[in-house]
Amino acid sequence: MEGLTQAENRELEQRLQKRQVKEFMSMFNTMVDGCFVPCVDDFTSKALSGRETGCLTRCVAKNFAATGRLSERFAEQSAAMQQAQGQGR
Amino acid sequence: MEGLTQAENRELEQRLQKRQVKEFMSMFNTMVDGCFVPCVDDFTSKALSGRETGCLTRCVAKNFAATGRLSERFAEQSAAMQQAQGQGR
Amino acid sequence: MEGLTQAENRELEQRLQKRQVKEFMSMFNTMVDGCFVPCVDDFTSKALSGRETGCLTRCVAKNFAATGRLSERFAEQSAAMQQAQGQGR
Amino acid sequence: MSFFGMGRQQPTSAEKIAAVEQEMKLMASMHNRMIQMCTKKCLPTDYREGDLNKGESVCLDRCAAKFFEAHTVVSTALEKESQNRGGPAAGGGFGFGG
Amino acid sequence: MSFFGMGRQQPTSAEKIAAVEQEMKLMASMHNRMIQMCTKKCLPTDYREGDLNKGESVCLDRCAAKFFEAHTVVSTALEKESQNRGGPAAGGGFGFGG
Amino acid sequence: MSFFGMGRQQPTSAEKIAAVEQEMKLMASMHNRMIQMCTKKCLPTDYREGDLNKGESVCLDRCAAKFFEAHTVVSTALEKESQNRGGPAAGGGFGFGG
Repeated sequence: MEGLTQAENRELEQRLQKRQVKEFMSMFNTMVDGCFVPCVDDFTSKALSGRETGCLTRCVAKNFAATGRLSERFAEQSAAMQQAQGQGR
Repeated sequence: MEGLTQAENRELEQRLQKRQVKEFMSMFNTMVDGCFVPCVDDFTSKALSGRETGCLTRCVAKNFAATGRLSERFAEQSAAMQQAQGQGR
Repeated sequence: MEGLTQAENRELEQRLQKRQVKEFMSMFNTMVDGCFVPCVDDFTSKALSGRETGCLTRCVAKNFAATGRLSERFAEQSAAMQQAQGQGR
Repeated sequence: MSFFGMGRQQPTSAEKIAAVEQEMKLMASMHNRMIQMCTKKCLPTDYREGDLNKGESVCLDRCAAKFFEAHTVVSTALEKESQNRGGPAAGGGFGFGG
Repeated sequence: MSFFGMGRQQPTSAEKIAAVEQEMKLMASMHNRMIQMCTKKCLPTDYREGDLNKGESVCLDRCAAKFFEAHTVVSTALEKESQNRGGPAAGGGFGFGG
Repeated sequence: MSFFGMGRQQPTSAEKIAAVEQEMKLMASMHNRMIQMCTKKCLPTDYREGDLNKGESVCLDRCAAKFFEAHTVVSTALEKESQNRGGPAAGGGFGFGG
């Protein structure tokens, strides 16, 4: 990380940890909202139906897998992008 | 609040106040956007029509009531959740 | 800016600059997302088609023009609003 | 500038800066939301041309005016509701439509 | 309060305040998202009347209960997925559904 | 790292950390938005199965590639517009597609 001192790196690391907690909570919230919308639609009862619970569970599983796959692609693409920028300069 | 000193509590209270202003502004903005979308659709004039103004007013009234009702449910549910967690431990 | 000292104005200016960078990035991101959704829909290939690229380019041009026009209206309206508030008091 | 409560006698530098900054955030948010709302209302999503045509331009102008007016209507309505039922805003105005 | 890692022995004031504040942000976000979700699910958008009618009120109550329950279901499902495939959450709970 | 303006000679620690942090926020935002966009484009919302099938996986891969490419196209287009009409970005690049 281009010429940061040790103290600066430590400070940075702490912020990164905070960022990760935040990212993680945001991922969790996105998952709840993104699965609640398509899966929960029946308000004749106040408890989730078996169908709704199943839909939520499958929705989480599929979105979790999709997030993992997209994260891999993201890592590859941004590595390629940085390399291309390095050559461009 | 589990073992905070008085000074810590004061600092916390100040942040809470800032948070409340923020929450309130965010609620106001959500209300404007959420009512503008369904109520304002006629761009043959630059002034709101009577129908649009009426729709906005009823939209605010209904969403205000809904927010109040949901906040009560939220308070009940989170109290129940905390109690359940307390027993689980 | 009602009675700020020079030092306060300097501090404020620095924050404004940070805000502008943030605003600008947010505008860029909104543009990407807002144009990606309507323009990119064909996932039979991993490269953008000519049609998609053209759509993205026109989408940016039109939204850029719209943003400029709306910003002018915004400046006029908020000036009028402040004047009206000044008279109201 | 009224409602970010500078109730005490002598606001500190940090408080004054925070108040001005808050006001600017407010305007920036309104600006961004107006752009989001009005481009959605006025621009068709097929993007066959890159230029704003006459109809779209007029629509944007009217939408901007209506968005401001809607703030006033919502502010007034919210104040009325708060007074009736004693909601979070019972104390005062909303900075718009005053 | 468990997972905002006060792993070390003596948290500083700043850390304690940050932890409480974080907990509150979490609840505020959940509150706001519940309102957004459930008003969308339960209120028709024609706004012919300004009062909540019976059907809408009951729908809101049930939606609130289901939103909480959905947090638990999602939390459990996400934990299971993380353990299976070693995702970001492999280490522990999600603060819900514990 | 170019455009977060370290114009002055010796950036302080706080400035250096802020610049790195800013770069990370940027990447995190792009990551999150890509996930949001591409899951919406590629996953049907009936959730009859919990596994990604072949078609969905391929769609996600292609969507990710197109999302990156779209950043470059938008960046180039925005730069062109800014130069033509003298917008906010008249001065320089957008950190993408350079």
